[in-house]
Amino acid sequence: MNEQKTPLLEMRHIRKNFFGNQVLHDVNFILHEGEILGLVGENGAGKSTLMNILFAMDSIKNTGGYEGEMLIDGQVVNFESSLDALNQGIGMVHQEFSLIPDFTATENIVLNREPQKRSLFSDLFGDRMDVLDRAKMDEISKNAINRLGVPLESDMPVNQMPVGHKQFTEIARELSKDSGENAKKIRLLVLDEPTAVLSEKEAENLLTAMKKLSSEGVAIIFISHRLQEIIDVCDSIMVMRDGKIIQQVENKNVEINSIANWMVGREVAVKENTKRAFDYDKAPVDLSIKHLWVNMPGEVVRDVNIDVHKGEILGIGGLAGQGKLGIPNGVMGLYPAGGEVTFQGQPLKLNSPRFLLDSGLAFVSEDRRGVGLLLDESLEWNVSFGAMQVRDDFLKKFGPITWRDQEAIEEVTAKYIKDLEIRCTSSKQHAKELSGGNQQKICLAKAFAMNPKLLFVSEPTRGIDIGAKQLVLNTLRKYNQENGVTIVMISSELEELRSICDRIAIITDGKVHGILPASSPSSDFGLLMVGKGSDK
Amino acid sequence: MNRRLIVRIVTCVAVILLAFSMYFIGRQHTILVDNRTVEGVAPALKSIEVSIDKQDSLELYPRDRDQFVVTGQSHKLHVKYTDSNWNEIDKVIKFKVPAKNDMYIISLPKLAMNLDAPQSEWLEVFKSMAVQADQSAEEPIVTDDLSAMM
Amino acid sequence: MKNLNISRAERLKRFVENNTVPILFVIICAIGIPLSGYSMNYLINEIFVRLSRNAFLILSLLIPIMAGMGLNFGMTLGAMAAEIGLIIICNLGVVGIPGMILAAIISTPISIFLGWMCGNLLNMAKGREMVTSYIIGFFVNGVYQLVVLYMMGSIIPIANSALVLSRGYGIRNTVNLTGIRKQLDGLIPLRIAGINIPIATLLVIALLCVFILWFRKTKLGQDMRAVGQDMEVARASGIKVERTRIISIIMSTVFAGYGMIIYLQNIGTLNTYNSHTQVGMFSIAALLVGGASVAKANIRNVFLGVVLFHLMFVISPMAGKNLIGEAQLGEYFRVFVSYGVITVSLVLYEVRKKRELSYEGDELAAEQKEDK
Amino acid sequence: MMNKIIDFVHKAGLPRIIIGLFLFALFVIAPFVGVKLDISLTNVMNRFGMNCVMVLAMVPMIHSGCGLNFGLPLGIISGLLGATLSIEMGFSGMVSFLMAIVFSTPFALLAGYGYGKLLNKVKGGEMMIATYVGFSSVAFMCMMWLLLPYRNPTMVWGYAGRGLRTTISTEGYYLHVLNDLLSLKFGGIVIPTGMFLFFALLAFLMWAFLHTKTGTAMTAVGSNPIFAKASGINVDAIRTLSVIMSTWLGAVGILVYEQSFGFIQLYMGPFYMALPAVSAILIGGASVNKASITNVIVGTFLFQGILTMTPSVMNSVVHTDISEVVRIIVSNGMILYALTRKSEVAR
Repeated sequence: MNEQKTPLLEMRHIRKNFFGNQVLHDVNFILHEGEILGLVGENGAGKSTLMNILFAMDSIKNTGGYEGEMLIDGQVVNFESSLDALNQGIGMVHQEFSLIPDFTATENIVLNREPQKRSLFSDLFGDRMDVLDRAKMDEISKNAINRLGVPLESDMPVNQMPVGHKQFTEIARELSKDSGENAKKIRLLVLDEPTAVLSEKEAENLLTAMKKLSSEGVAIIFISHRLQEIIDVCDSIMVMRDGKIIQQVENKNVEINSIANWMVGREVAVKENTKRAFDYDKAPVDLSIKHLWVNMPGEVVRDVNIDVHKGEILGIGGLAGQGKLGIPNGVMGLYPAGGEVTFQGQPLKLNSPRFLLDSGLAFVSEDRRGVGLLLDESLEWNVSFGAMQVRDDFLKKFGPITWRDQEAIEEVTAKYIKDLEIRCTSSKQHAKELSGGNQQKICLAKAFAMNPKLLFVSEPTRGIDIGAKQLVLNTLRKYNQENGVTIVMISSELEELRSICDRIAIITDGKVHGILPASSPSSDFGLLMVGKGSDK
Repeated sequence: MNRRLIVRIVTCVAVILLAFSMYFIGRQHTILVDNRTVEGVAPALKSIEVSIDKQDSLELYPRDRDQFVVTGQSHKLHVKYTDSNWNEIDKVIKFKVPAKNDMYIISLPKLAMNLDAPQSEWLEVFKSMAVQADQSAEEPIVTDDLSAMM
Repeated sequence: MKNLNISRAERLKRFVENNTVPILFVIICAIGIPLSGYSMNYLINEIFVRLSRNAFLILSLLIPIMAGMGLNFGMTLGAMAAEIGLIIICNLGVVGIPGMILAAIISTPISIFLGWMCGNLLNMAKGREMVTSYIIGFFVNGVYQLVVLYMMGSIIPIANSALVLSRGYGIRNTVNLTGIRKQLDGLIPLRIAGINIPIATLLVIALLCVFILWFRKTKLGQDMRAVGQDMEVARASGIKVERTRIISIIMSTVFAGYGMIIYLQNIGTLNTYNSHTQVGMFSIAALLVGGASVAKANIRNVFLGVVLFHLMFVISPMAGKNLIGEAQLGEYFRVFVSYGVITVSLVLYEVRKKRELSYEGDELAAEQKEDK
Repeated sequence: MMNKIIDFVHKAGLPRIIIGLFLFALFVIAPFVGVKLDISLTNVMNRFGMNCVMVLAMVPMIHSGCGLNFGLPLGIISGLLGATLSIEMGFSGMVSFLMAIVFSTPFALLAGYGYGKLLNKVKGGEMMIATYVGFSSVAFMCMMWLLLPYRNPTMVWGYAGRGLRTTISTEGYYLHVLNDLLSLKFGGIVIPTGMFLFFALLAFLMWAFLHTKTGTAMTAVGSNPIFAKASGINVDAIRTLSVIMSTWLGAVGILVYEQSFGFIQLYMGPFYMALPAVSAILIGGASVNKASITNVIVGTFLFQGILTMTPSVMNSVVHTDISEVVRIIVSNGMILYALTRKSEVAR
């Protein structure tokens, strides 16, 4: 890199906390013109927060802004809104497409920046009565597409395009933003996992396009989990973990293994005394999953084979979007699924939540508010509902009619409030009034009340504070030890899995990529997560 | 921006002017033509043919009264009669009616006295009393939304 | 992408699937016309009358559909504004084309205000715009009655005593619009083979069609389409979503008002308290009969809809009478069909929406099965 | 103190308090403008009794998350079929009323089942479709009333000998069978005890149902359908059940209404019957997805109270009957308020 030049972008001592939760610690980095910077890190490492700061997103402003300085061309900048960032020639392509389905590529590329011609009514009713200048629109979009150097038909509606072309449309839109009157030329492009949805050929096209742009002087921040691509295309690589920059190196002789290591390696080793030796030979297979596929949007499961032994805690990890969440949701019948699943020797009927619950399976969903709770009902209802419907608990007969047994409900709720240290004013309180951690405990209580033989727990610590996290994990561990209940825990946080699980399966691309004992070094898991390493 | 403001003001004014002009152009008046003797002033004409604007002419005999329905304020009254001196008179007289009143009455005998007299001599506002006659025929108010459909 | 080489039978099936409602109506009319015993001449005449009477009203529905707000049941608001305009010109004694123009000018600010209010309320009820706009229609009808039945003649002076109820205030149940009756229809008279063609009215309708076509090419039109397809994407790109939606409702309301004036000049009498209530329902039914859906409608749907729906409307009483000697039955039948067609269209729309949502998933599942 | 008031206002909801105060003011003014309170009270109670079962019919569907039952006319039609069949058979008195319920039940179950299945197909758009299902069924039955082979001369058009009349008197059949049952008189005030008892019975059954296992499931489906699905509940079946219950209650509701009103209104009669019931329960404090028996009682009382008191008081004060307009504005305003509330849109 040309070190003499003023860097295009420099971030100095950037810190950010969300409600006391420090997500960025003193981040410093420099980006030069035309440089491609690969940004890698696990989910929650702080990549998106950093990018949100760069773009002055509302989510940053509304939570108290950030500390530190951001310099562009050596000048300290303070963006008020993402529009300011745009005017400085910074563009971003998000992971989710932001396209209007029935519009053509051109219409999407110039969306809300259409060149216009004045019309008869413009003066009377304002600028919005201007007529679109189709010829200019085409010109802009063709220019942007040419710069990208990809075969993209500008007049094809987006909803008829293959996924890759949608991605190109998005990028072309960012590129075209320098055609505005007061916008500077696009100099920095942030691509957030652009290749995740692309086929190999399309991804190759994209990488070529990126190199082309870089040669024209456009700097690119390339966020990806595909480390090979990072090594192929980037000038330098930056690895983030836990809100810190772990490594920033030039891309010379860097190996995938070391990147993976940087990504997941923790300074603090797992306390060995919490480990237990699980005897797999004595424990029979409890749940056997074969060729499972699940159609859960964003978490598609393709072909999962896994055996869960009785009494163990099995961890399922992996990066977001790889399908780990699809497994419990599919097995428990919340999303269409297929394959063979047997539980204690009995084949399970998929897609029928009732049957699965009757068989003694229970599920604590990752979507607490959407799936896990009746937000507008009392804690009593939330705790007792599942058991009442599935196991006919908390009911009393009154002639031919079965009533709710209010006393039994109150009793069991009180018990769990005490056991799990749920903080609430009374058991009549509505679930929506509780904090995230306490809501999570209610979800656990609901599952426990059903006396399950096997419990799926999905992302049990997502969005709750550290104290509550530890309590939830301890509770699970205790429940497993005391009642001998098999637990399958799905989590994005590897360390969390390592701290309580016996084995951990890593899911990549909708398949089990490997199963390792929890005591294996974290770098091994890291490799599995990014798609490297052996299939056992 | 300035140009825009001007265009908007001009349009607003134009619309308001249009509304007013529509009011004056479309204002409907009933003009009664009357051939009754005005006691002590003017005797009724034996026979008179009148028309207003381009409408079909009416022939009025003494004690006759008829009406023209016109829109707008400036009109031409065309009278054709034979006066007491056996002169054939055929004349077009222009007159104006203010927009605010519905009905006006033209007294032809008074007009015949002096064809060149100002219109105030023979034209006056007519206050109607007969309009409320159809009270008994009033139907009940139906606010029920369904009757329209049946 | 894949549908490049589909068979002819497949294509026919798809055509029928996409045009179920119009095809059904063609069949109803084909059966009904001989049964009714009406002459072709009479029917064609009637179609022209209905076309000139209703097309403008129905066209006013297109803009909110473009903006993704569904069928604007709130178009009755515009109709009420127009009726107030007409009552005022009757009171002022203004007649003819000037009277219609004046009524339109008076109705415009009222329509804009009501449309603005309606748009704001609909923004508060995203996802249930239709039922909300439907209730807004009822609500404003109450306010309209308060104004017309109790305030006119007492608080608002009404000089023309022929308009006022004998009790001294409130407008009569029916207002005679002799002053503007068929004024527009008869402006440029044309008669071909015994069929009256209201050229002037059709010209006005054509003007609105041209406007709508042109409007789709404006920035605002493009924004509306974007908002209609995906509110969030539109918002992310900086389009003022709420404002755009409000404007679409205001435009619809104003046009509905003008449409109502055209409608009433053809009818010739104003049923003060219920002319507007059915206008929304019949316009929507006609549009849907023309093959439009809640999410998609174009000018072709409007004209096809008017022709088919009103043909059914004209023939069904006579057909009912000739079939089982009961004209009343035919009248009930057409009411049933009007409501039925709206119901069916709404159901189809919801079902299709759901099917589209699950479509991608189904495809994926199938793919995975193939893999194994 | 102030906090308590604010708390109360918050709990009861501003519209309810305004309407309550308005009704209270009407009652206070009434004696001063020469309106007899005893007659007014009798009227209010009577209309309360007439309408509350139909308002109760809203509860199951709201509970299961199907929204406001704008399709109530479907239930009403089942009731009308029962009523006309009972009269056709010539039953009289209480038997006639009970037989009407018996006859209407299969229709209500069948119609409710189909209606429920349909609503399951259109989740999210229930209310608009419910409205039009109601309208279409009314229009369809208009044809049926003409065509069905009824013979009883009190019901069919005299001149044609066939086709039911638009209004049929219930006199001689089941007029006032509930009103007069055990009715009490205090001075000028007449309490229609039988009607109240009948409502109380139905309300108790509803309350009891909501406390059973299935009833609990129904509430959960309305509160969070995904939660219910994850808890192993057949969401569609529960929703269908709730629609059937609503439809049946609608059928019984119209029969209670007719026995007090004195006439069966056929043809377009049931057309707009859903709106008063919907707004009554909303006035009572229900929302698009939450309702209780208390909401039914409070709402029906407030709504019918205003409907009864406004014309009499207004007539005496300003010699103008604006009650119809007040009804339209209040009832639709209330529905609008419920539809546009932020908290409910968020779901």
